[in-house]
Formats: sequence, structure tokens, C-alpha cells
Amino acid sequence: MNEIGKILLFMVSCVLTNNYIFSRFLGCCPFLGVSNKVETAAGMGIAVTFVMAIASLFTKLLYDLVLVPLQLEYLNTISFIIVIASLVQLVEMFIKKTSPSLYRALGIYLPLITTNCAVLGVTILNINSGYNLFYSILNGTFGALGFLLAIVLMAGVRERLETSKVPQCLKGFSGSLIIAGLMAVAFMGFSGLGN
Amino acid sequence: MHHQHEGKLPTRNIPIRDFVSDTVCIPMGMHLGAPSKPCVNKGDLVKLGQVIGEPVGGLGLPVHASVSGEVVAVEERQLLGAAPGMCVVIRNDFADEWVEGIQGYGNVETVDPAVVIPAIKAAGICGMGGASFPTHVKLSIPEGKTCDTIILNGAECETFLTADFRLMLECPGKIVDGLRAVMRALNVKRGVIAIEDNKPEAIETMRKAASGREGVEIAIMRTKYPQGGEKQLIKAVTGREVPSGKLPIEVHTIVMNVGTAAAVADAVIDGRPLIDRITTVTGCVQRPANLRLRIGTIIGDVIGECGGFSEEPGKIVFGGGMTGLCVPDTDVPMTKANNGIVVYNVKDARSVDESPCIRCGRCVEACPIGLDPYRIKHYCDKGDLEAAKQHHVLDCILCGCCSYNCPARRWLTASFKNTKDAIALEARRKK
Amino acid sequence: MKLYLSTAPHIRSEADTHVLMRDVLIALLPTTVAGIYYFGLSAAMVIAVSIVSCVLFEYLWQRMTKQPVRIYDLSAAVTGLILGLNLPSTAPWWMPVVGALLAIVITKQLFGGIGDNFLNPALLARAVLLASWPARMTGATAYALPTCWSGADAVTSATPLAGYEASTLDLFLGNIPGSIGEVCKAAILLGLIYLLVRKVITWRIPITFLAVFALLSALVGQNVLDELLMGGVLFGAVFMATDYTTSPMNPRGQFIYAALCGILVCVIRNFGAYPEGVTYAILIGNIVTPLIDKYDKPRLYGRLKEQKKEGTVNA
Amino acid sequence: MPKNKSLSSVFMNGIITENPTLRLVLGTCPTIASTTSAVNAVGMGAAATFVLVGSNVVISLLRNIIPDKVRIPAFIAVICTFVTIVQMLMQAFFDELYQSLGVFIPLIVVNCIILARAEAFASKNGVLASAVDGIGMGCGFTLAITVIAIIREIIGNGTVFGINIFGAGYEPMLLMILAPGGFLVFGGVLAISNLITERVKAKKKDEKGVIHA
Repeated sequence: MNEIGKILLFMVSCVLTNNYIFSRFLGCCPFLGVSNKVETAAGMGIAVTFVMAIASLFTKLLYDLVLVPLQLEYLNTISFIIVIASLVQLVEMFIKKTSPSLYRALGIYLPLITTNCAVLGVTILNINSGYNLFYSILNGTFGALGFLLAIVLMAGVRERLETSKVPQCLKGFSGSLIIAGLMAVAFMGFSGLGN
Repeated sequence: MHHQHEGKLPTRNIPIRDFVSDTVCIPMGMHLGAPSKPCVNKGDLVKLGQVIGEPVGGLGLPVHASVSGEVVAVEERQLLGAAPGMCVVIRNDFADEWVEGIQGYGNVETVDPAVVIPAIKAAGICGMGGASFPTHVKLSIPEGKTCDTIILNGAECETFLTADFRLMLECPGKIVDGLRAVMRALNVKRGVIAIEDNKPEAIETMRKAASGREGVEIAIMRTKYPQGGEKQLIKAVTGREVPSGKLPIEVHTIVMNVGTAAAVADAVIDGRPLIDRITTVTGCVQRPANLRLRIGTIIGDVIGECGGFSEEPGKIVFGGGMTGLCVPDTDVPMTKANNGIVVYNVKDARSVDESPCIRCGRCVEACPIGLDPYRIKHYCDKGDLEAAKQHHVLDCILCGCCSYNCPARRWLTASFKNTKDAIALEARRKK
Repeated sequence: MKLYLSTAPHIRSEADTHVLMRDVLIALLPTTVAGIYYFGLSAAMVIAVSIVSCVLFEYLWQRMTKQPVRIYDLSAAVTGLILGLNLPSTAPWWMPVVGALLAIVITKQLFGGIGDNFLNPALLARAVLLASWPARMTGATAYALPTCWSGADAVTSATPLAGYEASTLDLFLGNIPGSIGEVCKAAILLGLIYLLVRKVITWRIPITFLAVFALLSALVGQNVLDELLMGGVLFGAVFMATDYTTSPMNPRGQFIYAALCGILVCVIRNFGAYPEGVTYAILIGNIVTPLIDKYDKPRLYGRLKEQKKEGTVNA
Repeated sequence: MPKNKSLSSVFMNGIITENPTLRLVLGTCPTIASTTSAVNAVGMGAAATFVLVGSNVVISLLRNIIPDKVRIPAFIAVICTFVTIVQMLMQAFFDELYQSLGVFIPLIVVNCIILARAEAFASKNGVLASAVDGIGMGCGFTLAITVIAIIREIIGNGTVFGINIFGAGYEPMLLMILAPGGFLVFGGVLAISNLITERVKAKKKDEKGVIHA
């Protein structure tokens, strides 16, 4: 298969087949916590996409250009988390300056992203899977788009279920987890796509 | 709408006949607006067409004696609404002697246009299709608005009713005369009589009556409830849509019922006030009929005239199956706007229990306005007026299509009506 | 004389939930008969166990949670029948029972019962069974060859999608291995006609689904007729994608949803790991449905665009 | 948090009242990821407990030194150090377990439980109490995820800690050890724990009602 086809399949697999939520269980906390409303979920998803794409680039560069030459690979976790935390800060400041409306829309989600394990997860997975720089960025971007898709769909379902007679003990996280489980069953249909 | 539910067959081919009862009880509040003030006393002798109630306020209308005879009571009686209303009760002496001073204005094509609207007001005419809005007010075009089309509503899309249909068959000339009178009064060049295509005889008769009359045309519409709803009719005839919350005049249109037009013709040509109307009596009665009834006839008498109940009655409704109003007992009198009396048996009358919404989407498909009834119902049930408003509950025309089609038997229309009332109440309170 | 008082409307259409569900059961009858004809008593057993356990679970749950018992609306029976028809005739007795538990309790009742499930219960159950016991659901030994009561021991085979060779006529009549309900396309079409005539469903979802699927199959170079007749695409489009609760409310949304399902079936069949993708495609469609409903509103009367223009001209 | 709480109540707090998994619903990702088998769950629990205790102790020690403004980065740095230690220890001694938990060991860094305890408890309490809190929270976490893992392993694989309990006739429900099973069982356990809490609360209310009456 030619290179472009390969890249396309890789993108599809990042979004659907190896969805960060439904098959890798990364980023579950925001997925469950910030999915009451479709609009806020979309805001969160977009913010995560932003950060994950940039984080993939920077951590990969950091690893290849600093940690490996210095033989400090074991420091990847700590250095990556620092990169992510400062990136989130920078992104926040940057958006605040350049686009106040976007900042108002995304602002409240940005600090939460530091502790979104999908972000740290993707940077570590990039290293563990041996992706090159290009694939690392692809993985970050399209993995995050998969997260965006999942959280928006989840929010849609949850908004719909607001009007339904869900038993008391299933309101909140427990119900959301079961919704997520059922959605994960449906996403299993994508297995094999792009691999 | 399923054809078997149209329920028009029993009365469709029965000619209109007159029925006059011993006593009439004429309510003072038959039109939209403040009730009229009775101007006769117990014991007075009144003649046919004599004014017995004087108009009150801007939307006021006079009320006329519909029989001649002695006034036996001027008192409050139980009517359709929750609160009793003032009524004048007259014992009929069957003399049918008209009051002095009734005088026509002559041919509608030659009459002075300026006399038409005052004549309509003096005759006490209000919308006879059910809304009972004073016709002279409807015909007073507000400053800055224009009217280019008058539509006569002969759709009669409501179930069970055949009164307008029979009127079109039997008095087509009057209807056209009434239309012409109004067109001339407002200097409108186009008058359309809109009829559903399930009434070919009416279309034929009206076409004949309209031929040669200036600016009058017949529009044939697809049979589809609620085709006769004002907004739907305007859309079907002119392609225009009345903006949300606005009146038809906004799109240069006035809609009148064919019955109203006939009454206008009587008022202009003969100076005859509105004292009777045609009403379909059907359902569980021995002999369903189309009757010309004096205003104020007690419905118990009407049902007696039709041979009485054929089964134990469970519900009696003024108007058709989709929008009619329940009456509390058989002592309630006829009003100007009442186009039908439908008796349901006990089985059909029993209200059905709501079951959970199965999200089949039939309400969405049925809604002629394009609302999401299932979603609005959720907010109505929660009492969230603001959210209901945001989902356009105020645009609902209460046609009943969603409730009719709902397989879960949910009371959609009922809760929209309650919610609309609640919103109106709150708006008034805020003022 | 006591007169009832109520608000309008005073008449209701005949089609209440019970009648609609009964019509779906009737529409499924030809398919059921065909399945039993081809696969024999074991198929009948699977279907019976499935229906009984679905109704039983619904009854027990509603009793346990002190809700009014609504098994007479027949929705659980419909779920049970569709679930049974989605299983291979070789399924052991416990499979429809587990499936019924998943369908009725997990997918439907946990979210509030009829009308509140966001996934098609029978499909979710099938998807879980498929993921849990793949060999029993679709493996080479799962599908019996149609025996037509020949009495011979069931011989198992792969389905046409997984390589079984069959003529187009056999594919149409159902003389092929497969799930009980999906094999006989003639019976399914009969059911479709019944549902359309009775106005239980509209043509929008099934026809759009199949048309989009056929078009895409042609584009990727498959034999369109065979693709339509193989596997469960017809059964899914007619009986499962049209489930009221989990498909969009508005006509335009229904087109979008059905087209999405058609696309996904084609994608999964041709590019995914599973030979058949109808189950997953419709489930994904179900998941997208709330978003479609949220953003696809019917056009409101009195908000014409050209009217605005007209208004300004007049002003 | 009252300072004069007994150590045992601090310990039980983590296991029952504020069980991080079932009551606070923190750290959902490792809960789902590491409960495919009981062994994985215990491994993850132990690793998290180690980090929790370590970071709690160190942060408690440094609580008066770290300036308030940079406390979160400082906490993360401390947690990261312990995570790296655990990573190395596991790699050295339990490589198989380390491989099967994969990326979720380094991800303990962003496990909200640990940062939450650092912020809510260790930065305000003494060393001993913080250590006990860490142990309690760690045990609560381990216990909860082990319960979930046992359920998933029994249904999904027919085993507990790798020991077959149903015999050869049982056909395991594969889904339970796949991704959806994690969500479903976690959700189910959470729902049951909610149900129990509801019942207990209702009962307490009843008793109070009786006393007041």
C-alpha cells in the first residue's frame, strides 16, 4: 500500500479503531465529568485536540533531541508532564491574548487538561510505539479527534437521557460508565479498520 | 387523518332543516371580548332581532333576540367555561315577528362600501368557524397594513362537521354575496373561496355561484387536517406564511369562514341580525342532522329534535373531534360560533392513560407548524415555561394532530394549551 | 347522566403502542416461519427461549422496581423475537437468556424502560454475544446448513459473507447458512411491505439505508445484488434500523441516520475485521441519533427566509 | 478535615467514607484499564499505594517549605519521582506485570487520587496521619479495583487470580475482559455502592426520625 493510504488508515485507526476512550481508556475523567452538555463537551474536546497535537510535537522533540542523547530516557514521565503543564499554561496565555472569545469558550477546560491522562498517555505511547515525529503528531491529533468524537457523542446521549426515567442509583458516574460501556460495544465494530 | 375518523358520512347528505325550540337561553358572552350588557328585563316582551344585549368595550358586539316572546329570566347560567355567564332566557311565542327598523342596504355590488362594516357590527356577527372574533374588528385594517386577498374558509377539515359543506351546497349565492360585500368594503381585488378536494359537489356549486363575479375565485385544496387552520389556509392559498405571533394581515390576508360570509350577506342585503346558524348534530344521536338553530337553543332540545341519544352518552362536545370543547351538561345553549354538537358514547369518551413516549416521531411528522411536540411536552410536564417557550410552544395552534397520532396516548395538546395559558397568565401578571 | 370532560382532541388514531408492536410481530412472522422451515426445531427453540426470557425479564424488573407492568405493550416480545432471529440456530439455550438480560435489563430498563433506551436492545445484545462468544455466533461451526426438516444432523458452515458459495436465488429464498431471521430475503420483503402498508414505518430509513449501501458497494466494486442479499443488511434495514426509540424523530434526520448506517455497513464489511457490520453500523447510528435530533429541527411555520425579504421590501 | 481525628478513622475514611474509586470516582482510567485480571488490579493498587504513601509523606514533610503559589507543580514533581521509582522497581522485579499494565504505570502521575490527597490532606496534616491516609486511600483504591477485577475475571475468563473455578464446561464471556466490560462492571459496582449508600442514608434518616418522634 502506498504511503498516503497508510497515513489515511492510520488516521482512521486513531479516531475509531483505537479510540482513546473506548479501547485505550485514556482520558476517562474528563470524558465522564465534562459530558453533560454537547457544547461544553465540544469545547473540552477541541481544547484537548489543541494541546495533544502540540504536546506530541514537543515531547517527541524533547525525547529525541535531549533525553536520548543524554541517556536520561527514564526521566521521560517527569519531563513530559512538565512540558504538558507549561504548554497548557502557554496555550492559555496565547489564546487569552489573541482570541478572547475562544478563551471564554475554552478557558475553563484548559487547566483541566494537565491532568487529562490522555495527553500524557499519548506522549508516552508515541515513544513506546516508536513512532517518528510525523506519526507522533498524527497520533496526537487524530487520537484527540477520537476523544472529541467520543465525548461529543457521549454528551449527546446524556443530554437525551436527561428526559428519561433513569433509576436514582444510576444517575451520575455509574450511569455514565454504563453508557460508555454500551458505546464501547458499538465501537468494537470498528476493530480491524486501518490496522 | 384516517378516513374512517372523518365521521362526516352520517350527515353529509342530509339537507339543512330548521328547528325552533320553546325556550332559548342567549348568552351575553358569545364572542371574544367583554360580554354584552343585557338591556331587557324579566317580563319584557321582545321581538325577533331586537337588541337584548349592548356591546361593551372595543371588541364588544350587540346580542339580538333569536325568537320573539317573553323574557323569563336574566340570570347567570352554566356555560362552556368554568364560570357561569349572564344569559337572557326567552319563552318563544312562535310569532317570529321582526322588530321594527330592520332594513336592508340593497345589492352588494351597488351598496355604498362605507355601510358594510357598520352593518356587520350592528348585526352582531363574529367568526362562525369557532374562534368567535368580532368580524367588524377583523375587517378594520390597522394603520400601515394592507390587504390584497380575502380568503373564505370552506375547508371544513374538522372531523364530523358538515355544516359549512351543506351551507355551500344550499346557499352558495349568499356566501359569494358576503365575500363581495367585504371585498368592496375594503377595496380588495381578490377573493378566494378555499375548499378541500373531498367536497367536489361544493366546489362545483360554488364555482357556478362565483362565475361572473368580479375577483372571486375558487381554490381547491388537498384534504389534510388542519388545512382549514388559518395559517395553513393562507399558506395553501397564497404561499405566504404568517410570521410567528402575528395576525394574517401581516401577510396582507384576511380569512373568514363561509358561514360568516353568509351572515354578512344577510346583514348587508336585508339588514338581518345574526339570530341563527347551521350546526351539525351527530355522533350517538338517533337521527344525525344539519340544523339551522336559533342562537341560544338548549342542546338538550337539539338532541331531542334528533331523536334523542342512540347510546348512553359519555361526552358531548361543541365542535369537531380535534378541537371541540366539552360541555358539562345538556342545559348549555348554542352560541354563534358553535358549528357542531357531537355526542360520544361512554367507551369513546373515557380518557386514556398516558404511557411512556416511544419516540416514534409521529408527533413531529404530524405537526403542521414544525414543532417538536415530544420535547415541548417534557418541559410542560416539568413546568419549565421558559424552556417550553424557547421550543416555541406559543406557536402551537392546538390542532390536536400530535395527540391524535401519538401511539403512547400522551396528552400533548392538552399540556400545550395549559402551558400557553400559564405563559399568558404570567405575562399578564408581570404587566 | 354523567358526562366526561376533557380537552381536545376527542378522537385518537387506532395505532397505539400495543397495536404498533403487534404489527411488527406480524411483519416478523414470515421471517420467523422461514427460519424455522430452514433450520428446524432448534431455531424454534432459540426463538421461544428468547421471547419468553425477554418478557420475563421485563416483568420481573418492573415488579422489582415497583413500576406498572407494561409487558402487554408487546415491546419486550418484539425485542425477544428480533433477538432470537439474530442468533444462529445452533445457539445453546443460555445464549438467548443472556442476550435477553442484556437487551431488556442493561440496555432498556436501566435507562428507564420503553422509549428511554438509546441503543436498540436486541442489537446491543447481539453485539455483546458476538464479542463474547465469537465462535458460537459466527465461527465456522456456528451456522447450520438449512436442512428443511431433512432430519439429518445439522451440518455447519460459514456464511456466504465468509465464503459459502450460493446462487442468487438461494440467497433470496434463504437456502443458505446464517442467523435464523436474516436468511430468507423474500420473507423480509413481505414484512417490509406489511409495515409500509400498515404505516408502522415509513420508507425513509430502510430504503435510504439500502440505497446508500448498494451505491457504495458498487463503488468499491462488489456485486451489488449479492451484497444486498448476503448477511443481515436487509433484516437490519427493515426491522432494526427502523426501531422508533433509537432512530431520529425528524424526516431529514432519518435520511442522515439511514445513510450513515448504509455507509458504515459497507465500510465494516469491506475494510473491517468482521465479515458483517450491520449490527455495529446500526448501533453507531443509534449513538449518533441524539445529536441528529438535537441539531436537526423541523422547519418552523412562519419563519420563511423569502418572507423576510418581502417584509423589507414592503417596509 | 478535623485535625484531632484518630488514625484509625483516617484509615477507614479512605476505605469506606471517601473510597476514591467508589465514592469520589477518581482515577477512572486505571480502574478500567487494570481490572482485566485480579493480579493486574492488585499490582496497580500496590503501585498506586506506594506512590500515594511516598508522596503523602514527603509532601507532608515539605508542607511548610513549599511556597503556596508553586505547590501544584511541586506536588507533581514529588509524585513523578515516586512514579519513576515504582516504574523502575516493577521493571526490575515484576516485569510481566509491568508489561501488562503498560502505559498505566507512568500514568499514575496524573491519577487524580494522588494529587487530590496531596492537596486535600498531606499539605495540611502531619507526617504520620498523612502516611496513614495514604495507606487508607491506597487500600481503598486497591480493594475497589480488585473487586471489579475479580468480577471481570470470573465472568470473562472463568478464573480468580488465574485459578479456574468453573471447570472446563464454562464458556467465559469474553466481553468482560475487553474494554466495554471494564466500563460496564465499574458502572455496575458503582451503582450497587450508590444503592447501598442510599439505603444506609434512608435507614439513618428513619432511625433519627424515630428518635425525634
